[in-house]
Amino acid sequence: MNDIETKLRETVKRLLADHTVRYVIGWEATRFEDKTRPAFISDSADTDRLVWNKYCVSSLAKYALDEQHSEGKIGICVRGCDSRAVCRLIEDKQLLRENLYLIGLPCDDKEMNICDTCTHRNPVIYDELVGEPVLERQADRFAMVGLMEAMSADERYSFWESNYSKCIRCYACRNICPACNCRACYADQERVGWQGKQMNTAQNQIYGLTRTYHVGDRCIECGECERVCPMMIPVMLQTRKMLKDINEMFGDYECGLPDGRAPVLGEYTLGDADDFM
Amino acid sequence: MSVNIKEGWEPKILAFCCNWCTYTGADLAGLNRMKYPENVRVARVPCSSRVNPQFVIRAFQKGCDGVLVCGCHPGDCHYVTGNYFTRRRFMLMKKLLEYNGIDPNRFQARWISGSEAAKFRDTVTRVSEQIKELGPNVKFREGRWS
Amino acid sequence: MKLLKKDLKEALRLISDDFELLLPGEGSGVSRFALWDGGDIDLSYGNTQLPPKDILFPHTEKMYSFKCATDVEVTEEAEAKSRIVFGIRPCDMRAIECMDKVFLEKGFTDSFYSRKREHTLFIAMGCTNPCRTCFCDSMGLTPGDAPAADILLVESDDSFEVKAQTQRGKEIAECFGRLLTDGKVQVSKVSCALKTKMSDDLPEKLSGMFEHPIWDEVGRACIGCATCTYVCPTCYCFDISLDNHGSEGVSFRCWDSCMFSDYTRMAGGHNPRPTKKERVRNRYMHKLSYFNERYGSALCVGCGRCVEKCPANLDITEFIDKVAEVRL
Amino acid sequence: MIDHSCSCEDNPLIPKICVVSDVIEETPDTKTFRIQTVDGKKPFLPKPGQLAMISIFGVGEAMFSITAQGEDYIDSAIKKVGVLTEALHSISPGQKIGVRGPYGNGFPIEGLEGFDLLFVGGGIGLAPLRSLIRHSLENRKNYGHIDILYGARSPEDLVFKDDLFENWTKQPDTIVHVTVDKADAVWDGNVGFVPAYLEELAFQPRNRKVIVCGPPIMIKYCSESLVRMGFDKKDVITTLEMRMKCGIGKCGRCNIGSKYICLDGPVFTLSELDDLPDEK
Repeated sequence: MNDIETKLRETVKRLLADHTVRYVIGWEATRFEDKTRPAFISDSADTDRLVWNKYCVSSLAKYALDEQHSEGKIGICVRGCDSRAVCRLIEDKQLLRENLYLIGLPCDDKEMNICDTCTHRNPVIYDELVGEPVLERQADRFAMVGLMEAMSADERYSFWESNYSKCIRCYACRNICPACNCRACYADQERVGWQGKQMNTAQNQIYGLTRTYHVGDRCIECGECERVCPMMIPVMLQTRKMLKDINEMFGDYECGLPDGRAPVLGEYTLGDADDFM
Repeated sequence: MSVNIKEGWEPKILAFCCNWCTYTGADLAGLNRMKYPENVRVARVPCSSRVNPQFVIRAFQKGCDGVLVCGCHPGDCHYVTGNYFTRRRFMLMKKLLEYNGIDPNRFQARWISGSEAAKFRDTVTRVSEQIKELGPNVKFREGRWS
Repeated sequence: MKLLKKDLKEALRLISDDFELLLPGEGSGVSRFALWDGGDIDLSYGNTQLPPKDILFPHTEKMYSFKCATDVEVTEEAEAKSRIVFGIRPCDMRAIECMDKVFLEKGFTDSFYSRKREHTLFIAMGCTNPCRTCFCDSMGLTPGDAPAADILLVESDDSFEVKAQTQRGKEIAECFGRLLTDGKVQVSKVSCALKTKMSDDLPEKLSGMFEHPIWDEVGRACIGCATCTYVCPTCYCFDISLDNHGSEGVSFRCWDSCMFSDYTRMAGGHNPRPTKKERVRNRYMHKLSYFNERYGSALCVGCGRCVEKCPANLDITEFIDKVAEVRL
Repeated sequence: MIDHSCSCEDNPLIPKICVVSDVIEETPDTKTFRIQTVDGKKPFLPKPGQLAMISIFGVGEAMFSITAQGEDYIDSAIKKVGVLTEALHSISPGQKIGVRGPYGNGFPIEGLEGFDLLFVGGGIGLAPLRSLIRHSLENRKNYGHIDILYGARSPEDLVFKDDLFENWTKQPDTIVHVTVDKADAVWDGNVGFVPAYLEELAFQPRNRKVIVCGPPIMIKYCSESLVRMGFDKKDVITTLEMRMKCGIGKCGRCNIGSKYICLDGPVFTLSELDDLPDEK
């Protein structure tokens, strides 16, 4: 029981007691030591369910969408990536900042490989910080993409084809992604015909690439899509390729920061890179 | 994946032409009896930014060997900012397709204004030759039911 | 009859002459049942991450193709190769029994399933070290035997005891009869690591708990994806759709999931199960109560795949224990 | 490959190729389709209240009630509401469609014998009822007094007008009550919603069975007023609407509790509905 966990519980107890928030979204333990589950604490006696350890990896921001139209604040425990997810949802006009009370948690102990390339271990926005800010580490976010680019075209195609042929279309990557917050996803509009329901490599490819393109310029690089994929498809390798190109062509760019910058594909400058002449 | 090209094979190229500039440019080429390869199928779109990246992937899946997106020069867009978004969107799309194994020449974009009939003909001819050289596209193909 | 482990590969080679042999394998990071390429056999898996469900009930299956240009023709997809599934675990074998009840009973026989089922034989393997998420002995199964299998292999450290349990199983055992020696294998009692308080009266109790407040909390962490239903060996829901190419096309069926938000959405937008709460309730009730009411046995075989793979780590065993403690 | 161009089939999921031999225009948005097999016979022998999965190849498939049957045909009245029904409404006699069935448990005919019958229909809801009305009129002596209470939005929307105003009114001991929500210039009959008209007519619950079909909202209010009028819930029979895909109780889509509406239903009595979990 580290001290941040106790401090977190006390903070939540106080917030619930003085009705600052209606309920707080955090993590709770499960039967397995290396798994935690998102918890929704509304009773101050329940705060002992909250935990904070290196297994608190699932992203919480999107759960606030379930009750986005009810009044009263919702408390969310936010690590660096969760806070960027909240910025993402605010930027996409899905959540209002004043409906949220963000409990910041500097996060430095996770052992997921996405966390090695994390550039914002401290929450980018919060109402209250629990624990001391940690040292930010520089990381080459696009190292893996570079390795991929070094391969030949046919090698890259067969790499992606074998990955997409595994996809069982459970849509976990879409449902967990904070950038994927459309009210009616194109993949569910079977009648319109964008996306067939059958699972074969071609349909999986169009799903994979379309989702990459839909979130590419708004992806906050939290790596949840890769964590939740039951078939272990390296989804981040696609979106990070787009972010790498964006950084090269349109200047340094990171999504989900409170600077309120519009998504790259939603704006333009007259002097953009252009080789279509 | 070396592909042996049967002689007499004609590539299928889909060209999205923006209604206000490129389409009229192509019309002008026709008026001036300019000769350009007939394996290009022109799809008229209100603006080059109407072209959705899914159209491009679906085109390859449905059997195209090359896709060309043409629009007005930046600044001439009938909808003022349409082609600025096109520019960003397809600069990224080109790289993403290349990253996924599609040869860069198979997906190209060009600014062709209403008066540049010659440029339309040259572009289409060059793209057609490049793709003929590359041979039929076997990637992203929509397989038939086994 | 006993078969030494070192003769296993030879035995499999013998029976794979006139059968397609499927056994657990690692396909780019995910264990599943795949065609045997003659290589060496890895039987260390507890149960494979993807269940053998897709052998009899594939994710996407062509039902019929049609041409409707001038005249209308319909041709049904009627292929069925004879196959042997080797190394299937008791939990997955019980799941096949549940699927048989659904597809082959209650007034209609699903020809696609029944055709494959008749041409498929199962060689089950008793478990010696279950995975950490296995809880089949709490669900009324014994990790050591699989009554519905054609042959049951009981594993010991250097050999298997081969028990042919059906006539077809005997015929298969004869194929590699010369490798068999007499003798029995001492069966050690195996118990699952994960326990849950499943009881015979739980289905009854659950059916009276439809409006119980427990449901408000259970599904809140669910993200509404289909991972649990697609890795579950007993989930059989499917959708029927069309793949058109001009005047020709194919009608196919593919897996579908009651956890998707528009699974029961009707024309005009009415949806009897509009939020996660109803959908998670429907899935748990189906696994633990509805199926029991309709077919007489639970639909959860305790394989633990949903517990392992759920992105939000929902756990059906924790739910069962909560229900066990509820005082009605 | 099994070729199904002939109409023999044993696979319940494969449609039989049938021909629409006749299309009768009931209202501007409802047509009755007369369906026969390719060789001019009845695709199957449905019980009253059973359903058929009708498909247009390349467009889609949906469940429709069979409104009537003859020697060598079955009829189905279909309202134009969506993509498939629109495609159905644009086909002309002689065109081929796919049909499979019969599905559903149909009306409990044995349970109705010897009782007075009250049919309550709303809008296109008269279509499923019509199969039972025709059956009960063909075996008139098995049943006591028959009342048919039917309502639609406007006189134009009344389906099976010839039955309503000619055939059925001439039947012995049979009274037809028709109402419309909004009358037009020439309408002289009752004006009002079906549930209100039902209470106005104040039918006696003694020895009477009620069969209700129509939009879910009408069924809800009619059931409430019937219970208020003293009807026992076992005597009120109605149908449920659910999204259906396979029609044979396998695909799991139309479940309410442990029941599959396409197989164990869609016809239920109100008491059976109360046993089902409240998820309709």
